[in-house]
Amino acid sequence: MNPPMSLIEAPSLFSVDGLVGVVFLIMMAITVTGGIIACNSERLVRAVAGLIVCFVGVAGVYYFLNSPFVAMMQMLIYVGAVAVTISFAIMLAAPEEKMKIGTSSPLVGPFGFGTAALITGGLSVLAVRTEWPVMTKINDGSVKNIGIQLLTNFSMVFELISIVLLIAIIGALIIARAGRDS
Amino acid sequence: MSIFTLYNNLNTFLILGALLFGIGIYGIITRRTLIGMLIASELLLAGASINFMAFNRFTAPDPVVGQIFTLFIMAIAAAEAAIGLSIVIAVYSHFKSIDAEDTVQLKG
Amino acid sequence: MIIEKIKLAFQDLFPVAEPEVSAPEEKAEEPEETKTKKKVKTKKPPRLNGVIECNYTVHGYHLDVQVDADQLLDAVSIVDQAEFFIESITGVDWIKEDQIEIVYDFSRYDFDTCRVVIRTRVNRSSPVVPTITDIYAGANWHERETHDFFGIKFDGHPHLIPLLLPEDADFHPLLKDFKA
Amino acid sequence: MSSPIQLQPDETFVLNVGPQHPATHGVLRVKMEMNGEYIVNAETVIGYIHRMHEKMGENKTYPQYLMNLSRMDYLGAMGYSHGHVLVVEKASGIEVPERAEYIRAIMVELNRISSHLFWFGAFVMDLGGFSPLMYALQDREHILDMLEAVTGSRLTYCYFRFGGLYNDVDDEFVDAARRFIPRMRKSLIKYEKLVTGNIIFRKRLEGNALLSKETCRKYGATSAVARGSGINYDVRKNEPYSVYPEFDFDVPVYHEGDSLARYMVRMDEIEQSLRIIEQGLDKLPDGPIMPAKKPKLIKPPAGDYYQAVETARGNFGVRLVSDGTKIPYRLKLRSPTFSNMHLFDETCRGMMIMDALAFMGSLDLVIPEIDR
Amino acid sequence: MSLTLLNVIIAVVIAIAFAALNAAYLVWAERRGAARIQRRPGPNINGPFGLLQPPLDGIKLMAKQLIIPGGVDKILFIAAPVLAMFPAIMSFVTIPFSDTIVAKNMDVGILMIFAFASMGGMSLLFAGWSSRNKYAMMSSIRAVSQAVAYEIPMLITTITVVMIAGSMNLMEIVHQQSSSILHWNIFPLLGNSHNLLMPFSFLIFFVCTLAETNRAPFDLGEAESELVAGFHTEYGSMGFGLFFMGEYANIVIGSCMTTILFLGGWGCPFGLFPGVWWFLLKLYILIATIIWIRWTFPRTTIYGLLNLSWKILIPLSLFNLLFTAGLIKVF
Amino acid sequence: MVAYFSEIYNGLISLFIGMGVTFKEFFKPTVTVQYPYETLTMADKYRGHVELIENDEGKPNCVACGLCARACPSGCITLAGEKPEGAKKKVLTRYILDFTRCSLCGSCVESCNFNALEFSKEYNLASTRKEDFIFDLLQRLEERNK
Repeated sequence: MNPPMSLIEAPSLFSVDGLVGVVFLIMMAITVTGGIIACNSERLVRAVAGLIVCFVGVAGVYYFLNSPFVAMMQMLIYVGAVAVTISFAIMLAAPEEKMKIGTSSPLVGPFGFGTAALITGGLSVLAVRTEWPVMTKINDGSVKNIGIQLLTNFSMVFELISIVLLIAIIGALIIARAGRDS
Repeated sequence: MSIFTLYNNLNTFLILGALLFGIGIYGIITRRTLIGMLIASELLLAGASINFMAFNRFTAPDPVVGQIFTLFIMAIAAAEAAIGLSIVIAVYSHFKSIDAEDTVQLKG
Repeated sequence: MIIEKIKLAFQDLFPVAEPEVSAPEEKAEEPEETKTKKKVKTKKPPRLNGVIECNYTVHGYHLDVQVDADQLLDAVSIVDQAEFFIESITGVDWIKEDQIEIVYDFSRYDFDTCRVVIRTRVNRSSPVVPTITDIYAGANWHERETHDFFGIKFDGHPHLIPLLLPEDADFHPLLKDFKA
Repeated sequence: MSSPIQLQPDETFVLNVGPQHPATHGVLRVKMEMNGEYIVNAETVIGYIHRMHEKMGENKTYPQYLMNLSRMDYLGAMGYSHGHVLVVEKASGIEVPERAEYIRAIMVELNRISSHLFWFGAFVMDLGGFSPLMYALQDREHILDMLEAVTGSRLTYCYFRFGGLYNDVDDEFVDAARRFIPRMRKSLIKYEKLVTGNIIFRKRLEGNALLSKETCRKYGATSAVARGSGINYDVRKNEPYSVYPEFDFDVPVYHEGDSLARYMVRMDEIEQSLRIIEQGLDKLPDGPIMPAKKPKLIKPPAGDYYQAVETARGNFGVRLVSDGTKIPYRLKLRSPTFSNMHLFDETCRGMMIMDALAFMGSLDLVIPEIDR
Repeated sequence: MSLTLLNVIIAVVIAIAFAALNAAYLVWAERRGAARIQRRPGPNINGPFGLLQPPLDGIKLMAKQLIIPGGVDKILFIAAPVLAMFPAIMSFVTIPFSDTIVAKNMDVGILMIFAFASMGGMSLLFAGWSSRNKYAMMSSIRAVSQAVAYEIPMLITTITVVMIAGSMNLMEIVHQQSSSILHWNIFPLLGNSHNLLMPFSFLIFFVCTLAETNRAPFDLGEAESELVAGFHTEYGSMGFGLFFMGEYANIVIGSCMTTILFLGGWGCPFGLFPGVWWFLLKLYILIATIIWIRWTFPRTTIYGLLNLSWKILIPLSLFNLLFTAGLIKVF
Repeated sequence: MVAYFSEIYNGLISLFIGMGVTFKEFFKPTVTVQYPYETLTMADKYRGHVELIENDEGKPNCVACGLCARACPSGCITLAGEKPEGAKKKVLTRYILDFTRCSLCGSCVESCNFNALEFSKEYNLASTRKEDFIFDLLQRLEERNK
């Protein structure tokens, strides 16, 4: 699955493999750009747009990780549900004047950037330095296997997740209702 | 190692995950509105999911577990978004603001 | 019959002896073809307040009530209690007598037909009458329109801005001395 | 359906519906203060095509003013001319030959059908259905063709004269009108199937914009607006004029007071008008269409005259104040839609915008007629 | 993987061509059809039967100035029409038109279509929001709440079909019902389940397709008598053109899905000569029905629409799901 | 529960009935006139703008009495005539119809006692210039005679 680096020939840009690589690079770029837009744009709606772009990129990355199923679920859930919910909240709750981000103190920006850079750098160094053990696969990770595992080994978690979702929906309804009545 | 074969390398994904995580952290710190923070936290979750998927693809023996975990994270994220946004709306209709600092007084 | 009822109700508004004064005038108006030419020439005495029962087939209404501006609300209340609906409000500019007449038309949804015209006259120099929007909500636009066309101020009207004329109109086109 | 919600004044915004908006059918403007989809407050702004017909009346002789009346309401012009002609005839004591009266009634009813048909199409189009408009226009076209062949024009007829008519009808017209009646009845069945029975249509209109009798009275609403609220009022029956007492017809009244009731009243009125036309054609007497002594100069004696007629849009009244000259001293035109439209501001509060616009459609607005 | 990716790229090009051609000529078909229903001739001047009308309209739209009104959020304003067209085109990639004509046969084909369909709602949202127009804003909120409400019964119904077929692969689903009309999922008398309620499933799915594609009687987004033109009020030129084409591309996708899930895809009703022509025939009959419906019915209200979804479609589809599950367990 | 299902059922039926109506209409022939390509013949009594009637000699019947100009509500007729020496009647020298103000009421034709005016049957008058609608009827009469 993960052959040693030396064995892979560097493909040229115009070969099929090269094209695939380019697509992957584009996906990465989309992801990071989307993330940056999501965290830096002044208007919240643009932030949501950035989030969507980022999630489409992440879905593409998942596709490269051999799991189209998760990639599609990513789009379906994040783009179709989460992003729409957030947009709704923006429209319902935030008048436009208040959507600008402003930092309460000028130090917050650099501080945030520093912390983020530290964490990113640390994690990356850790990731690269560590020797990850590679084990042989016991199945191909197809949708069918996911289904079987979900209903056997992970059935408890599956049920719990269902309950969590149910409670979340009911809770959300109650909170939003309470807010309206006041 | 060519730049075109990056997708065959575990480290690429791990660094990408770390990047997203870092962006999310930055967003959470700098954003003042609750919705902005929520968006940033979604990025954090995405970064974590990418790590799960990457290990799932490159190292784990059973390539199903990581996917299932990612699915669970998505479910949690959706639930979180729903709850978070209903809180935002409730807060807004109470304080007429979703700025986190305007809402520090937690009395009824 | 509703006409008698209304007529009686209206007569309470006027001090005694009014009906007798109005009666001969009604007679003077009725002969149609023959006396018209003479009548235009002779100067009519100003009509006194009071109720006149008109010939419906000629004039198209049953009761013609002329009141003072300060009696207007009472008069309109009478028709309101008798379940009349408001047809229209308009004005007539009697420039020779230096007066503006405001005419209120009322009618009923009933088969017991009765059309009532309530008039009031005000001076051209200070045309102010009380509004009836509190009694008939639908008088709102009619009064605004009359304000547009005649410059009559409806005292107490909630929103007396030009309706049909431009927002900044300060002219009153239906006055006889209006020249475009 | 549209229940009022709790409103917070700082969350409203002003939506400017008109003067150019597809639902207002002309240059009507409604300033709506909205909370989301709900209307908090509405203010109707009219007067964009105000032409001061009343002042024109004070500057033209009686015959010259005739054609103004058909410009008031471009859909039901006949009825408005009828009112004007009647009041002047009443004032100056002109006798109208019987044949002319019958033809007038037939023409007014035909015109009423054509007006209702156009309203029907436009109303369903307001609700988002496109084809009924075209079907309605097809039927209306038959009426317009008939009227054109007699009167010489399609919309602004200017057909009535003091004492009679401009043109006599011929057998061709009578035949065409007779052929039209069964055709229209068939079409009514088609509309019933296509629109009236349609569940989407009914769901939208049932319970939409309830008008009480009291509201109608306070605003002076007439026509289908009043009749949809259970008020049995039709000038043709309550204060019969012309030859209407000769005809056997019903006044459709519905008691629900919602938009569907107003719709049903108008659709039933088409059927009643067909009945009147049928009887009119049967009874149509021979004879002249103008009085033997054609009135050359019209000078009504001084006085105050009023005549109300039932037009397609309701109770249209003309007040004529004459000073005995050949020019009216004052001519007041009481337009029915003016009163009907006035209802809108108060009634649409708390409604959703799409319900409010459906309600506006059900009022059968013709803006030139409001603005005069 | 690498070869398939190239296939995908080629397929995308074909899909764009197919989508654009369909969109253009569906506009023509809609105008002609509407005209026939209303007893008019419709566009018949340019070319035989007015067939040159769509390209000429396209040229006209492209020749127009691209107006970006002041005060709009430019990036989102420009991105929205692209976003309207993009998911529809992407969805074409996985649709099997016949045994052989398919760009990329994915195991999760259904999911892919729904994933991209969910992006369509975002396009309306952004278009309406960025226009800075109150009508557009109201329209976009309507359109999204509508999309959310109708995605649920649509997904539940799709799951019912997936349960019957036992696969999320569109090819596989068609193969399941390929033998004869009795195997079609609209009335699966033969095959995995013997579910008599499937015609209702079909109706629910079809209604949801109408709602998801913002077609009459559910075209609340662009309800022209209320909201002027809804979310694309401020769009002119090709921005409008893209929305317009996106709408028709979405119709094609919706009808393709209906054909595949319920009408046996490219299968012939009597089991012989299956082929791409059967697929296209069914597809265009469905599209014609959609056009026919649009020119027959008035528009619903927003609450009527949500009531229909939450009070009728969702309970019925849930019941149908459980019923089907029971049937599959029994047989 | 029964009401719930019967409502759905009746609703569906009503929708199908409606679709049946439009389906039938689909196969009926079109009824419209393709405007610029087809034109209609107008009814005999159609009131277009006015034209002068000529007598046997090709001269207008009009005696320039001016009744029509006085009857016109909008004042769109201006005419002039002169009395040549020795002639009994006046002769029309100028007849201008300002069609931009005309409301096609027909008062002019009605008021004419000399059978000098008639309605034209022209209905598709269109122009972008105002001057095109100020007709010189005498000139039009001459053009017709050519």
